[in-house]
Amino acid sequence: MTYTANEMMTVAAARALTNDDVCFVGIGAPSAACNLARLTHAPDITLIYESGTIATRPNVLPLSIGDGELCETALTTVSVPEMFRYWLQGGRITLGFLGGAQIDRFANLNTTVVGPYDSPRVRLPGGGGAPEIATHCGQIFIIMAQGRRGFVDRLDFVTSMGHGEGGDHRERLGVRTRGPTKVITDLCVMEPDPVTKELTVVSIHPGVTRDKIVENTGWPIRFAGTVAETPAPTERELAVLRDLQERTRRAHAGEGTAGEQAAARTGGK
Amino acid sequence: MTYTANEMMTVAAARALTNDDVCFVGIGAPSAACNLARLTHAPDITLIYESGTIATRPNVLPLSIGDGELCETALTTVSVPEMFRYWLQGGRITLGFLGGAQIDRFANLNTTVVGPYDSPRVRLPGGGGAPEIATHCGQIFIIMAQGRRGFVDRLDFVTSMGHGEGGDHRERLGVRTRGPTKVITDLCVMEPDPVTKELTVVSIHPGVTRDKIVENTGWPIRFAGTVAETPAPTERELAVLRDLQERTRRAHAGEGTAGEQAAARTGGK
Amino acid sequence: MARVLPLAAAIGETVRDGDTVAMEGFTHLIPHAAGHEIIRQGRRHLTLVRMTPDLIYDQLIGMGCADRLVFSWGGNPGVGSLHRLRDAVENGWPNRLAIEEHSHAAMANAYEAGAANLPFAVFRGYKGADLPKVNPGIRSVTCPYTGEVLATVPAIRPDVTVIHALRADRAGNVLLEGIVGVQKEAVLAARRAVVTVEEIVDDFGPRSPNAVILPAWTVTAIAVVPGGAHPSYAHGYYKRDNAFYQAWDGIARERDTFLAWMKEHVLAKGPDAFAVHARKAA
Amino acid sequence: MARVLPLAAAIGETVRDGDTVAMEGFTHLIPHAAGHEIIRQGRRHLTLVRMTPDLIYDQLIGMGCADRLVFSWGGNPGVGSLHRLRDAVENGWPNRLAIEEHSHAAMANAYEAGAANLPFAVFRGYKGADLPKVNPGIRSVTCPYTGEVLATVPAIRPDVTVIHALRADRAGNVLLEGIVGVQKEAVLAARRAVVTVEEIVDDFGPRSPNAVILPAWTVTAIAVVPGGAHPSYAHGYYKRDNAFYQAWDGIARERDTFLAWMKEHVLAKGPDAFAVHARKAA
Repeated sequence: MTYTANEMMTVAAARALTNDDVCFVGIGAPSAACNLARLTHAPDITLIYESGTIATRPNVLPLSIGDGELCETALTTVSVPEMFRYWLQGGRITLGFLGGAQIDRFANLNTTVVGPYDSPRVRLPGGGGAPEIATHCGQIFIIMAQGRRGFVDRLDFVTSMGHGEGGDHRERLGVRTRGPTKVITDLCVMEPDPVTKELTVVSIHPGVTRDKIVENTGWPIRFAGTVAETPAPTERELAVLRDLQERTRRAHAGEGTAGEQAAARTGGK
Repeated sequence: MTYTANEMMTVAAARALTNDDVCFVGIGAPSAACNLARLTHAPDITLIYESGTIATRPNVLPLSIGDGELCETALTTVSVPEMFRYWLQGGRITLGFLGGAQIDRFANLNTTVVGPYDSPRVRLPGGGGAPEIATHCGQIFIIMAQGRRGFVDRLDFVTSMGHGEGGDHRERLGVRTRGPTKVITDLCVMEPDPVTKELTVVSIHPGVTRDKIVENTGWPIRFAGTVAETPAPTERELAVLRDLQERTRRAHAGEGTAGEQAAARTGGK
Repeated sequence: MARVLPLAAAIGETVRDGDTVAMEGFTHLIPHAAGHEIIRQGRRHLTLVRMTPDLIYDQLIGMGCADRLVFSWGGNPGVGSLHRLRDAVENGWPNRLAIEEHSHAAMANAYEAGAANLPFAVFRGYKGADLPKVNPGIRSVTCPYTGEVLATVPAIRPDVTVIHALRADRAGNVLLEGIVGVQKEAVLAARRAVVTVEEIVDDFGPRSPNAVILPAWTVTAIAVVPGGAHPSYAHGYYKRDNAFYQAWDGIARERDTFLAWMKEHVLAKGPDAFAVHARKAA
Repeated sequence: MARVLPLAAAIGETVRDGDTVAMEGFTHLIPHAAGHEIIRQGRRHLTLVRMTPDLIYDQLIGMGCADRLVFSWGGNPGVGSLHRLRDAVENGWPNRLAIEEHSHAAMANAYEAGAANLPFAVFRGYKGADLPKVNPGIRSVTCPYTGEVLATVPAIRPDVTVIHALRADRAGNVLLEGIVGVQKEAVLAARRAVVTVEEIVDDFGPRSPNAVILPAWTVTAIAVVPGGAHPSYAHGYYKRDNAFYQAWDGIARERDTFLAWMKEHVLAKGPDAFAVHARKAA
C-alpha cells in the first residue's frame, strides 16, 4: 500500500501513544495522531483539548480547538482557567503535543516571530498554550514537517522551552517534567541524547536517506549509533486513518458549502 | 397583636433590607430576616448562602447552610472556592449578616474562644466565613440577642473586624467597605457614630427601657441625641414571618421524625 | 485509575497512620460511611483537614484517630458545639489535639491552590482579625505591581482525600451535582482519592456539558455505599437527617454515651448499615 | 442590573473611546455582531484584550479601532495568519498597534484574578521562555513557605467585557453552556458587561443545578442578536462556519479587498444581518 510522508508522520506519532496517556491535543497532525491511536491500539486514551473538553471522543476530526463535536463527545467540559490551573498546571497531563514554525537542536520551539521581536519580519500567531504545556506535561512529543526553514541552527525567539541549552537545563530551572522525548517528522523520528539532550535521529522512515535528513536540517544533525527503520504504516493503520479523514471530510461537507470542505482539507487550529 | 422580642429583632432586620441588596445570608435570624424581606417589601432581593447557592428562594427556611432546598430553588450553585473568590472577594455582595458570641463597642466580633486561645475556657466554632465577610461585603448587619455575656467591654479574640479600634481604622488597613452599619438586637438598633464608630443606640424597641439596654451591655452604652422608637411589627410582617416559620416546621416534620421537628425549631447553621 | 473496591479495602489501601486526610463535603455529601470505616480500622495520628468539622470529625477525634485538626468552622450546624472536639481541645481527651485554624476563604483558596499545583494561595483576607497572631502559617506577599500586601496560606495537599459523590459510571468516572463544595479541589489536591458513591450506573446519560465530573484517572478507589453520606444528604437520593444532628448533641456530650454509641453503631457495624437511609427515601 | 437594549444602544452606552475592551469566547460564542457594532460606531483608541484574537479583532484592528492589543495567540484557527493584525504590527497600517503578549495560561490566570478582585495572578509559568524578556508586565513573587519563585501577571480588569451567550431569561440572567472559555471570568473582572444572546426565554426551565449562569446584576446590558456569534457558533443553535474562516484569508489579505468587504458587510449592515445564520441552522 502506498502512503504519503504525512501519513507516515501521523502513524509514527500515533504508535508512540498508549492507553494510559492523558494527552493535551493540538489541532492538525497531533489531533489526527491521537484519534488514530484511540481508534487502533489505545481505545482508552484520554484526549484533552485546551478549550476545556476532557476525555473527548470525536467521531470526526475537529477543525478548531473548540469545535462543538469536541464538547458533545466529551466526558465533561470545564472553563479555560480551570483547564490551565487544575489540569495542565495541576500535573494531570501525561503527554503534550507541540509543533512550531522553528525548532532547534534542543527542541526549543518558536511560534512567535521571525526577525526581531519589536520589528518582526513575520509576526507568527504566538505561544498560546505552548509555554506552559512545554513544562507541565509529563513529556512532550513534537510533530513537524522537516525542512531548513523550520529546523534552524538558532531560534529567533524561544516561545516554549524544550531542553533549553541542553544537558540539565530544565532541572536547573526547577522544571521536573521530561520535556520533548520525541520529535516526529515526515522523514524520521528523533530523540534527545540522554546526556546532552541534543536531538538525535533514532529511526528513519522507509525510503528516506540520511542525506535527505541532513539536507533538511539547519544544524549538523546527529544520528544514533543504531538507527532503526520506521516500520511502514500497516494496512489497518492506513485504513483507519483514511477512514477518519474521509469521515471528517464528509461530515464537514454535509454541514454546508464548498468552502467548508476546503477548510476541512486544510485542518484547523 | 403581641409578638416576641425575637420577632421584633427579625422584623427590624428585615426592614433594613432592600430589593437591590445582594445578601450573604447566615443561618438562623439572618436567614429568617432575609426571607421575610423577600416575602414582604423586597421580592427581588438576592440571597446567597456560602454553600454556593446564588439567588435562592427557599419556600421554607433552611436548617443548615447547605440544605437541599437552597440548591433546588437557586438560580445556580457554584463551588465554595468560586463563592469566596469571585463572589465575596470579587466585591459582588452588597450586604453581609454576622452574629457572634461576643461583640464590643466597635462591632468587632468573637466566635473563636472564651479565654486564652491556647487554653480556652470555651472553644467556640471559629470564624468560618466571617473574617472575609466582614471586610468584603459593602456593609454588614449584625444580629444578636443583647446581654452582658455577649456585649462585652473587651473581646477575648477578634474573629472578625468591625470598626477595629474605631475611627478610620478600617481605612488605615486598606479596607474600603463600610463595615457594620447596624447592630440589631432584641432590645434596640445601634449604629456606629459617624466619626468615632462607637456603637450608639438609635432606635429602641417598643416597651424596652434605656435602663434595660444599659444593664445588658458590658460597656457604658451611648444613646444618640434623638432616639426613635422602633415601630412594632405590623400584622402583615408578623403574619408572613409566622407563616414562614410554620411552613418550615411543617415541611421538616413532613420529612421524618419527631427529632427533625425539634431540629426545625432549633434552627441550623 | 479508579478501582471499584469494598469500602474496607478502599480505606485499607489508601489511608495510613499519620496521613493528612481531607474528608470534604459542605453540608451536602459528607462521607460518613468512610469516616466510620477509618475508625473501625483504628487509624491513628491522622492530621484531619476539613473546612467544617462536622459530626464525622467529632467521631474521629473522640475515637482517638487524630493528632491534629486543620479547620475553619467547627460546630454542629444549627445545634451547637462539637463536644468531642471541645473535649479534645479543652481537656486533651482522649488525646491532645493540635489545631491549625483558618477562615473559610483561606481554606477554600488553599484547596484551590493545591488543585492547581501551587505552593501557596494569595487572597485578600484576615484584615483586622486575630487569627494571623495565633497561626504562623498565615503570611503575606507584596503585589509586584501595586505594592499591596495580601494574605497567603500554604496550599493544602492531603495524602488522601475522601469524598462521597452521587454516582460513578462503569469506567470509574464520578459525578457530583448540587452543592459541590470544595470536593473537586480536595480530590485534585490530594495524592490519593477515595470516593464513596450512591450507585454505579452504566452511563451518566444526558447531562449538562459542564457537569461536575472527576475522571476515573483522578480517583484511586471507588466504593459503592448507598446512604453513605447519612446524616448528611445526597441530592436527588435522600434528605439531610436533621433529627440525627440534633440527637448527636445528647450522644456526644458525655464520654461514656459517646463511646457506647460508637461501639454499637460503628465498631459493631459495617458500611451496609447505611443502606437503610438510602432506602428510606426511595 | 441588566437592561435589554437594541445592540446599538447597548454598545453605545457601554463602550467608549480609549476603553480597555475584552471580547471573549474560546472558538465558541465569539461576539461578532457586537464587534461589528463597535466598528460601525467608530470607536477609537481601544485597548483590545482577548486570548485568541480571531477574525473579530482582525476586523477591529483593520478598521483602526485599536491602539493596543493584549493577547496570547493571534491567528486564524486552522487557516493561518490574521492579515490585518500582521499588517498593523509589521507595517503600522492603518495605525501602529502596540502589543502586550502573554501565554494562554497567563491570560486565563489574569482574568481569573480579575474576577476574584486580586491585583495579580500567581502561576508556574514562562520557564525557559523568552516572553518575559519582551513583556515587562511578567514579574515574579517568592513563595513565603518554600522559597520557590513563581511568575506573576497583572489582573485583567477591562472597562467593558463583551460576550455572546446562548440565552437570557426575562429577569436578565444569562446562561452559557458547552465550551464556556473565560467568559464568566471576563464578565466578573470588568466594570461593565454587554451580552448578546440568541434569544430571551421566559424561564431557563429544568437545568443542571450547577449551570453556568451570570446573574442579571453582573451584567450591564443585554441585546438579542440571533446568529450574533457567526462565523463562530452557538452550542445547540448553529455550527461554526468553517468556510467563512477559510474565505477570510482571501478577503483580509489585501487592504482594499478588506475595506470593500467591511463596507459592504459591516458598515452598510446592522445586527439583523446575523439572523440568517441562526435561521440557516433551524
